[in-house]
Amino acid sequence: MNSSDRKRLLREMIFFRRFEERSFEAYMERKIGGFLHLYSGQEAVATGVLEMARRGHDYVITGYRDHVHAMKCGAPAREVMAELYGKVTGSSRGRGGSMHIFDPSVHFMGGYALVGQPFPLAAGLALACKHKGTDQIAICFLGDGANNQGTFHETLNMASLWKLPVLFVCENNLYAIGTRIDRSSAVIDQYKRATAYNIPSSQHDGQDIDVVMAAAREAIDHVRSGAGPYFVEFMTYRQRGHSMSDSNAYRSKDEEREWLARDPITIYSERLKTEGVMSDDDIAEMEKAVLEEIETDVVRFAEESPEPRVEDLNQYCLEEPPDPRWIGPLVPGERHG
Amino acid sequence: MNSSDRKRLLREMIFFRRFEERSFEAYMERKIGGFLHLYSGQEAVATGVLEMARRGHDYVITGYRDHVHAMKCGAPAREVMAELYGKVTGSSRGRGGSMHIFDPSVHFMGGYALVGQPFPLAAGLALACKHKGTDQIAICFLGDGANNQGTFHETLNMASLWKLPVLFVCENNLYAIGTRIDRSSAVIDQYKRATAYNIPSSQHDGQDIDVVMAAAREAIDHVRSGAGPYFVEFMTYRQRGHSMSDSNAYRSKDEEREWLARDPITIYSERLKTEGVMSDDDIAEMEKAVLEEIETDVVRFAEESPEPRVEDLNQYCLEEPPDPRWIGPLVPGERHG
Amino acid sequence: MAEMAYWEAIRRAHDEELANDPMVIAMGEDIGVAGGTYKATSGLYQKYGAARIIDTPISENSYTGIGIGASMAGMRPIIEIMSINFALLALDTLINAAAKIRYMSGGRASCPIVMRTPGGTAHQLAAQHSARLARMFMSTPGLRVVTPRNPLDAYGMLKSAVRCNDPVIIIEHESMYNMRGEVPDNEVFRPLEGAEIVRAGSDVTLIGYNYSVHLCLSAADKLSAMGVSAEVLDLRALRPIDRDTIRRSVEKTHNVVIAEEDEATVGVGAEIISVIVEECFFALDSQPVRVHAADVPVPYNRSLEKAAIPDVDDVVAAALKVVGRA
Amino acid sequence: MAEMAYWEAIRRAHDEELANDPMVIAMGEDIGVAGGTYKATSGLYQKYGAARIIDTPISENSYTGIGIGASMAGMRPIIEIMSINFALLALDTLINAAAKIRYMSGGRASCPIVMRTPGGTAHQLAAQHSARLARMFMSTPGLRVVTPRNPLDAYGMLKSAVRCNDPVIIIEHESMYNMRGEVPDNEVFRPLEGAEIVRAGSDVTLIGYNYSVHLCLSAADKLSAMGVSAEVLDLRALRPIDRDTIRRSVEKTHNVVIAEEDEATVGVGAEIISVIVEECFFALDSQPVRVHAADVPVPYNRSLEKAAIPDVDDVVAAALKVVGRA
Ligand SMILES: Cc1ncc(C[n+]2csc(CCOP(=O)(O)OP(=O)(O)O)c2C)c(N)n1
Ligand SMILES: Cc1ncc(C[n+]2csc(CCOP(=O)(O)OP(=O)(O)O)c2C)c(N)n1
Ligand SMILES: [Mg+2]
Ligand SMILES: [Mg+2]
Repeated sequence: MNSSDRKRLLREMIFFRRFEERSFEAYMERKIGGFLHLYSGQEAVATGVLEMARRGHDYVITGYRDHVHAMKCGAPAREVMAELYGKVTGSSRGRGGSMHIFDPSVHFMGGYALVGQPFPLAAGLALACKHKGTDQIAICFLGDGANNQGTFHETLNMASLWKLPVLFVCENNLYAIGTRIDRSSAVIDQYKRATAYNIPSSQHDGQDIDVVMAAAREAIDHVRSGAGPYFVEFMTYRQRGHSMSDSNAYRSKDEEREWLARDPITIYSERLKTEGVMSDDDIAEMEKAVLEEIETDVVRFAEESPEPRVEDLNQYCLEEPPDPRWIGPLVPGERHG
Repeated sequence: MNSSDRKRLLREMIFFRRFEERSFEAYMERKIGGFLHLYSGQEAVATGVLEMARRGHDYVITGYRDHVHAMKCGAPAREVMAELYGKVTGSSRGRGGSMHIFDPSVHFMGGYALVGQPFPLAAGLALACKHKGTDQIAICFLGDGANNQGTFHETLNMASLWKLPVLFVCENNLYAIGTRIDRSSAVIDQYKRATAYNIPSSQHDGQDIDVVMAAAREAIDHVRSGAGPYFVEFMTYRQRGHSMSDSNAYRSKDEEREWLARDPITIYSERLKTEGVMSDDDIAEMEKAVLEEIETDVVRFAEESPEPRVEDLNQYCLEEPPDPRWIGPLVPGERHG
Repeated sequence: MAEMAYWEAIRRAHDEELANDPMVIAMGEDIGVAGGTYKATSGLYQKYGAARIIDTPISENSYTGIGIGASMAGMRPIIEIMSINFALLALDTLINAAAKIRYMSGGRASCPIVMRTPGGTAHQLAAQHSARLARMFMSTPGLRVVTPRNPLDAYGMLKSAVRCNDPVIIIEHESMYNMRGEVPDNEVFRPLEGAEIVRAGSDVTLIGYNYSVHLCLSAADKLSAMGVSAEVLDLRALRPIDRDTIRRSVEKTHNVVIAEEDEATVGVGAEIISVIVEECFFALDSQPVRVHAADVPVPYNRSLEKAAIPDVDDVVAAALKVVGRA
Repeated sequence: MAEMAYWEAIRRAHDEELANDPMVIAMGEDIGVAGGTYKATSGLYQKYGAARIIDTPISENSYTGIGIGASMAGMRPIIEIMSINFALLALDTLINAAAKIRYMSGGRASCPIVMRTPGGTAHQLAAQHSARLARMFMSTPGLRVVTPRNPLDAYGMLKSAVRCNDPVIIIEHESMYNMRGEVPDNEVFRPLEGAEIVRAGSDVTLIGYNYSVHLCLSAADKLSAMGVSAEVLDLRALRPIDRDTIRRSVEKTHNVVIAEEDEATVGVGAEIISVIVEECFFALDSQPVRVHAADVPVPYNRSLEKAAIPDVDDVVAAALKVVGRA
């Protein structure tokens, strides 16, 4: 990877971090409602994995902690922020909010609030890829806690049985809300669970984007080659609470400090500095530019965009207008077609 | 095991086979309705495993193919047959039928029609045993197909995590209705799936009751010792169709013949003959006595028993009479307790 | 115009839609090699192969979810759930996902799946195999729900459902697969909305759906012999409900009986009564009556089972009551 | 007599029942170490330990099933599902198992579980976190369903539910946990059946349950200022419905409004209208009106969300309409 790409990657991670932190502020100002699950601390995973995928070609799906995945797929940051603001210009036209960012135009197929629900949806996307005979794959990002849901088992079995081109990415941040992984999973290493389905799997550091990219490269190559699914686990940590109201009381300060020391942005900027790709000044400059972009482009767009019209409440429930060929009306005594 | 016990075991298996075959006849005569899933060919599994359990002490639960499990737990055969006839003297008072035999008086906690549903119920029974601090265990019998249900995964994880005293017995008869195991499970050997939960497991011949008993002995000892769950798989084969209307067209005649040659009753009677425990005449005698008992005791009881009264249709929906302390009525302005 | 069984009509619709569009697939337990519990897909595995007629493991929530995911990427899956009782396992993907994805994505994604499943009480299948859960789907915005009463609708509605861009739930009935009826030889689509007056009458409107339409039709025959002219209305679609056709019929007959094989509580009949109250309360000469199953799990015993579900005489009695003849 | 929050009342009921009977346990996601999303079990893990306050993995169907199995062997599990939306994952064990086991065993087995879960729309949680599925439980024979409107019922009904030998579903509301109310200092049980007239009136009956009772009470205040005397009826139990209390109130006021936060279709209001039609059709002076949510998945945007669910003014408008003042 050349140095301009590496700079871009660092900038992306910084951008994603600032985006999340800025949405935290907007939440505090009550400009954002509902639940808000931030990705701060885990940036290397989505950024690294999706750097290795084909943008707008492969399908991507995840849970409610979805802003960064959507943006890395190519969803415009301003539209994601507008969605958090509930604006009609938002990724989901203000209907979905933080947990339900959608941008099918770049094949980001949504954030879902039901833990474990994306597993089968991802396999279904992969089924479609396989059926069409393209070289597309589907990538499913989910947390460690999601692996305890029945859909994990059911889906991995079918994905393996049918050799579906799907990559399961487990973002193991050690907690499902306040429940530590050893209190919810009989096996701590999540990648080991995949062996029960004959799915190759591996575990890696999720804080070092170079490690992530190397692992993702291999995993994606395997899946794209037609050899069936792959399960890759990245060890990571969320720096904030689960959602906004979470005090993190269930985690020790020591643990938090340890992981903070392994911040993916710090790790990567240190590396770029060591390698002479960037200087401290370059990075400060970059941070400033990111902040600027977020304020003047992203937040401003969200702030200034209009709300959906209340008259449009019923829009998007079913297809509109209904196609008379299939929907009706029923003409007495007459048959369609 | 002494020879009188061994004779008894053979008699039990013959009895169970005759019971099933006789209920088939009664079904043809339209005296039994609904679905009827026969256990013919698999007798060594339930008979052998439950011979090693403590009757009326350990809890037992299974799916819809449940007659033999109930009887081996101690449910009177005549009550099981009466249930198939829908009589009020039946195990479930005529309300449940073939798929829902219940006899909690001997800790047989039911047959269930939803594939996979007994997994968590069994773990719950085990949770109760553990909670009460007794040395009871729970035993869950299910088919190979059931292992693809999400409850398998969810339950085995919790059972292992909480070290519940539950024995999972997989009766692998190679088919889920018409779907052969290699077309529904990414891993053919079902016992391997248990390793994903850190649950010890093993696979054995399910046609030889001596093998079944030896394996069950070990498995039950493990579970009763407090070491947590165990998963044991027995390879077996159903000799009849899945239920009554099944033509078995999806199985090859060769396969059927091979397995018929390994009939558990034949295997065991040959062994008892070779060892001189029984002669051909003894066995013929035994078979005659069994037929006699089934006709004069079991079937007769079922035939002669009364139907439930239609006026009692609403009975058993909720507890009757309702306890006024918790249910009400609500006395305006007054508080209970 | 050929006479065929309900299951044959479903099979023909599958066949034609599979032939028409390579994105159409069918998925479900035992639908392939074994041909389907009710033969609705028999022979199609041989014709279209394992990639399009997919035998699934016993994993209702996830194979339904896989169908939904595939539909989001352009496929047209027809998902069979062998019995509506098992559909409870798949409600998360059906209700939390399929029904909501179009809305919560602001119209940017959609899930054009079809889920077919038989509900209903049939020959002593007992509590865990006799559910009639139409009400649960009917109450869910984002879904379409239809209940074909005969081979023509079974065929033509399935074909429309496959083409429609919304998720469609088709509720069949275990006791109807062998029912015969006419289906035109040429390709026909039947609409996914609209109630149908299947027999005109003037004294009372008998409202049914799926199997209970046949109870209403038989009751209408009996009533006719007693000098009562019954109009029979087949709801056809449970979601959305055709309020106009109901209103027009009630404004004509002024008396209503709703027949459902389901328990009454929070059921289809309750909604229809509310619709009538909302649409034409003052057109009613008598209080609408629900004919329905007993409010208990379905018992195994034959006589109890019979007592638990409504029959033609119950519909007749209710009709006589509303017209003041009881 | 202490004033306490709804969540504190639930916590106290847990505490007393756990202390009273060693067979009582609580299970759910994050209820132990973390104290519960709505604090309803806070401090109990410390007091009763991990064997009785059980933090479960995210496995709704099976941990519910484990509770059901345990109850068949004498335990009294209080199962929390963090949001009613997730309960769709557990409907198989709740509806196919818990609700049917007593019946299909001919009364030989029973499942005395309590399942608590909050439904309702609250501050922009969007489509997958705003379900109000009371109707699905209410329609299931073999269950009891209650919906406490205040801390007293939240406390006293949970205690009764733990003692009752039937499976009981308690539907709470995300927006009610901080609502305060009086609860006596001494131990109290509140019945699991019976509607309650919470405000007497003569012109119109406003019927609510859970959160919507409060809409009705506020509406009654406003109506009173407008010279309309509204009676407010809290259904309290959705299954079984207290038909007598409803009938008596309607026979007194002759006009009815049913307020539900849920979508109307096949909902609680539909059933109540049908009950009224069945019990006292000719006592009605006007057509009963349902005040209800829009028939769409719940949108995220604040104004859309507000528009999607009913408020006090909607209840007032409906009441004015039925009394002929609109
Ligand atoms: C089916 C379901 N059950 C429970 C919840 C509540 N819940 C939301 S997030 C969460 C924890 C998920 O943990 P994990 O999968 O590790 O993801 P993380 O939040 O750590 O990224 C839970 C229990 C839910 N949203 N859906
Ligand atoms: C949840 C659910 N899905 C599907 C079915 C239909 N069904 C009944 S038995 C069966 C096959 C089960 O196979 P297995 O577990 O191997 O048991 P076996 O019949 O071989 O003893 C299926 C699919 C069901 N009863 N419940
Ligand atoms: Mg996590
Ligand atoms: Mg099998």
